[in-house]
Amino acid sequence: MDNKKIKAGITVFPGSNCDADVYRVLNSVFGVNASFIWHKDEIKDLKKYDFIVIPGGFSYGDYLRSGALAARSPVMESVKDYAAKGGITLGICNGFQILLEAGLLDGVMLANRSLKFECKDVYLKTLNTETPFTCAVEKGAVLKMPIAHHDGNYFATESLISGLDGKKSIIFKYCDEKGGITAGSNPNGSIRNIAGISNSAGNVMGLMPHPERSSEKILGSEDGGWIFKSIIKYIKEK
Amino acid sequence: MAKKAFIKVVLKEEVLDPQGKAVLSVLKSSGYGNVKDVRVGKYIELDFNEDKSGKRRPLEEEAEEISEKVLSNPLIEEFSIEIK
Amino acid sequence: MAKKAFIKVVLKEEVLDPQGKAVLSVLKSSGYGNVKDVRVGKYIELDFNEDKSGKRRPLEEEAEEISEKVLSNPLIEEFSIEIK
Amino acid sequence: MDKTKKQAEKLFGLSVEEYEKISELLGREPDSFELGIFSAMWSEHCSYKSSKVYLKTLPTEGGKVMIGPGENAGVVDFGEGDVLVFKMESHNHPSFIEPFQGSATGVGGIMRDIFTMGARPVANLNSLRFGSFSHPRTPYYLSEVVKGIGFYGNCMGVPTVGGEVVFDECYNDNILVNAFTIGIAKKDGIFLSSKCEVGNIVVYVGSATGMDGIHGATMASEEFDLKKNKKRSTVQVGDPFTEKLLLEACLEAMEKKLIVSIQDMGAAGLTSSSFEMADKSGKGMLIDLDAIPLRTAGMTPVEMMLSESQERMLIACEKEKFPELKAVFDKWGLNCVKAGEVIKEKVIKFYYKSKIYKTLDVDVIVNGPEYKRPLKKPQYLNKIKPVKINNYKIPENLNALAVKIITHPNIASKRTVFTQYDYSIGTATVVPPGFSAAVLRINGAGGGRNKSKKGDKGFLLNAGGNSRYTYLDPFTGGALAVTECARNITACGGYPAAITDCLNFASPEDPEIMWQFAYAVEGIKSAAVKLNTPVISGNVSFYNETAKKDGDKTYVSKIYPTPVIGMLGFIDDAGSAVTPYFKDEGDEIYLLGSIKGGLGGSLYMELAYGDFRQKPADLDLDYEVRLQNCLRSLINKGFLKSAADISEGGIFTALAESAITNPEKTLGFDVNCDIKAHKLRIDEFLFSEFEQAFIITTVQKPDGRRKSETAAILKKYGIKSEKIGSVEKGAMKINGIINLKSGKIKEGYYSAI
Ligand SMILES: Nc1ncnc2c1ncn2[C@@H]1O[C@H](COP(=O)(O)OP(=O)(O)O)[C@@H](O)[C@H]1O
Ligand SMILES: [Mg+2]
Repeated sequence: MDNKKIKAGITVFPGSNCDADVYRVLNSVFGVNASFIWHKDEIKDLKKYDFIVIPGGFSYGDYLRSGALAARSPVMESVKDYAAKGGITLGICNGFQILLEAGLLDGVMLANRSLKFECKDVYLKTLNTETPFTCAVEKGAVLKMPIAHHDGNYFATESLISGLDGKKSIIFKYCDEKGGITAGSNPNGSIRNIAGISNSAGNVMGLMPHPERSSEKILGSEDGGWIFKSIIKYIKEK
Repeated sequence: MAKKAFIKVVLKEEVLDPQGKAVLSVLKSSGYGNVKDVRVGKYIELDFNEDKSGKRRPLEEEAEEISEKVLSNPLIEEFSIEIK
Repeated sequence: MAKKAFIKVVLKEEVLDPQGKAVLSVLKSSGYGNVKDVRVGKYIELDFNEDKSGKRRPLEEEAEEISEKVLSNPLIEEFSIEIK
Repeated sequence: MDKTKKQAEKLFGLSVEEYEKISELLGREPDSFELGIFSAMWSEHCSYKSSKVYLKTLPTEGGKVMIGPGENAGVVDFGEGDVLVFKMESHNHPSFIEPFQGSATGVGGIMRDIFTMGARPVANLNSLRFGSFSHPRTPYYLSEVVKGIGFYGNCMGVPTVGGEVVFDECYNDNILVNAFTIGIAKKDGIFLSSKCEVGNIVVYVGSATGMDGIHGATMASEEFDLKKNKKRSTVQVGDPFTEKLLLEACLEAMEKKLIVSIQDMGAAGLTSSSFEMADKSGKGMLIDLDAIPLRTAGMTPVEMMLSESQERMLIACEKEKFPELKAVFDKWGLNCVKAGEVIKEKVIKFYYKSKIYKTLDVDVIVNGPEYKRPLKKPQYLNKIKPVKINNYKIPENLNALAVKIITHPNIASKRTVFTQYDYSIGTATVVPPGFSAAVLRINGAGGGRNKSKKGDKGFLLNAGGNSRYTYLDPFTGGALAVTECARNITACGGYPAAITDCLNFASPEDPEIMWQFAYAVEGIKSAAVKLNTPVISGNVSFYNETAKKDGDKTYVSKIYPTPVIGMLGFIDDAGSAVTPYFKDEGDEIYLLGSIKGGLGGSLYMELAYGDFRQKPADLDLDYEVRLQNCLRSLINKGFLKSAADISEGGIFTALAESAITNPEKTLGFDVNCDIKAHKLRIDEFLFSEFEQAFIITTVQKPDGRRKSETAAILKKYGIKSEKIGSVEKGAMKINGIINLKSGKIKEGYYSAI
């Protein structure tokens, strides 16, 4: 199957700002046929898309709570429906926050421990390589990707966490260069160094770091590309 | 007739409040050592149009729904409403 | 004895409230058309140590000073205090 | 003098002469509406009345310049149908009053200047000056300003890729916030404010107008109702979310060809945007004040005209196209209202309450005064002499001093600052902040790939200036700001192309300040001419001074003259840019250029002897051009593994930074230089600043071909290169005098601020 035949939908909310980056990387780096979905558009059924990306940014200025207002916009009803039917849905950064606020993923995002916006490269340990988002990632691989967020301090109750753990839904944890999951490598105070989780069915994932900013050599890392390659692989093999 | 709802949204007690902590440390270092704890929440005013028809559901109900669905995240926050 | 101060910090009436504006637009498009205006402020709880000596200045005074100097920006905000 | 006149002077910032001039032009005394308009348009900020005569002398054409000063921003040709649009602007006073909102709206304002022109902003930079690091208010200003800049830029999705942060007690009472934005557009997609056609409708878009930023002037005008004042604030509050929508809506409307002419509402809001659009287009306007969307009911006409509410634009559009234009702004949830019409007669007619309210002549308002203010060489300069180094005993522990220098707040890493800015959004940042110039590539999103070469075409950005040097020698300081930016760009392998400037000074009414200004501009001019980097835009900020009381004494706290330059450079293949840090153990270290050893004005003189008030070394601009061309040739040949210029903190700092800023490893160096041959004392060698030289590294034992080609290049440009040492593991050693552990230094360098 040609990558061009794979259709990706990228949601655009007022204030989304990583939409263009995801669009460009999917189309020109991975040759996928990606297009935008405007938040107000009455798309009742998203099934023509092979996968959906909710990109990062500051939807509604991140006012009130990050992701809260976008999670309540009409297109999210369609996304919920799409996800319920098993559609592959990836939320990046603000997209992760939106998925949490929309109840598609468990837990909440608090402000970073530093109470500051943090932009830097982090390392991620991949805990589960059997998901649509990580099936091309080498087992236990350490990936380098940038973060850029103010509210990435993931929080959930102990019982929620052990539930996630049991279902292998904790996909990425912040780690050091060598893969050690240490306090020092946690950039925002997130509980158990969690950087990315999935729903229990495994078809919805949110992560704070930006794979689209680390899919080309010239930008210092191609590791983020593994996430997109995984999705493509998964769709092709499906 | 009442047309305003005043809503306080606060973090649940068991949830860590990094902002409150930061304020506390500023207060301590500025000589306000008597302060033991600080919690920072939100205070939201909703101003409603007048109900000319008289047929709308009570403001309490609408404010309650808005608070629950939009203004707060029930996983970490709780709210209280005052109608004036 | 009173040991808690509850402080509301709101933007002055004529100061732009971007948060309130964004919330309003979402409420409108989510079917809450009765809402005319939204203002978002802060709600802060200060918990004080007990005054064992009985010699401290009144809580009101201390809370007032903290609100003015630390919790609010007098250029754009105003506050009100409740002691309980 | 009658009451109104006095009031005009005190409250409206107009001089008595200006007031009389206005009365003469009108043939009567102005009323308060007119006074408000005049005071805004004739203000220093809008009219450049004190600086114009000097700004005119700057080179503004040539090279790749397409549009020079005069529009919202300048435009440079980027090849293959792409253009880059950039400008820098100050927001000093608002940032001092309310650092978070002030710096945020500063960033918002400069971005509007860029997208007004049809360009999508692709990068921000900023130059920040705070009071001394130990001043009790400095941490507050630093943290709030940085938060404000990040808040606005991050939300807009524009990466902040560079800038500078400087601490000096001369800014204790006047912090400086200068913001720079660059955007990209298609050559045929540039929009100007000068294209209004008779019959176009005038459209107001964006946020509603509130009481923000209306200055003391109107506060005190008779129309102002004191009772209303209670809940009022003049601070401008930024709403980056709305600006992001405004950006997308404007670019969409431009793409759909729905806009004839456009102007952002910056300083003096509706007043300057309407009068300037009319003036530049050679037309007039009807403005219907009843149509202006208001956030505060009952605002008076003069308040509407002077409001500096953010996130607003004025557009001229063809009548038939208005519905389509409105549909675009509706989609983005923004106001879009007909607020008037373009007319032939060069006047602006204001309607208010459905009646003609005022008619003002455009030329009279726009052609404000122009002054050639008196100049006087500042007295203090007579005491500024070259350093007589033999009068100073070498400090015993130069190692300890070196540590002090590298961990000084002005030298140490600004990582805690720039990690609060999103610098990686846009997937274009090839070299992020923290090194020398930022390097960005242009990819599918904004432009095309460079088809002739294998890599992505790119550009480089740098901003800076040194006010202490400008204070000690205004001409050299001005020139140095330009050459220093160019050095940073050249050291990456880039070609300097054009500059913008932000000139921050104290009161122009003080002849000594005006003298500083004149010579600093002369310095900028000389360097810009020599380096062929025309000035395509800029901004002047005067009155950066505050009256202070110290006991019974009153004095005026003035900033040092602070010209800041923002420079754009080009590079054919962004991926080939050279970074300043050392790469591998064993690489050979060379000193490229000449060293003079001038310590005047240096950080070393301050820290070692508590006295930096001496004359900085002169700058040889002809040599500078040769040196930079030589360096670029070596880089383009692929011979260099790193290149770093020598700036604050001298050669020691350049070497130390090269060793510890490699993101992958910590390195050191072993340097031995025959300083006697240079006729220098060891401290002069180590710490002299802004030497016309670079620290470069090459592979270990370059082969014969490389050696002879290098020699040929050096000969061609008449530049000397001297091997001074090699890259080592974990220690920094210089001439057996400096001996430090790299790991320790690195720790201090990254944690000092
Ligand atoms: N120091 C300077 N050097 C070069 N050009 C300048 C300088 N100061 C102002 N300009 C130019 O003068 C014009 C008016 O500037 P300004 O009033 O700041 O613009 P705006 O109204 O867009 O804020 C602009 O084209 C600007 O680039
Ligand atoms: Mg402008």
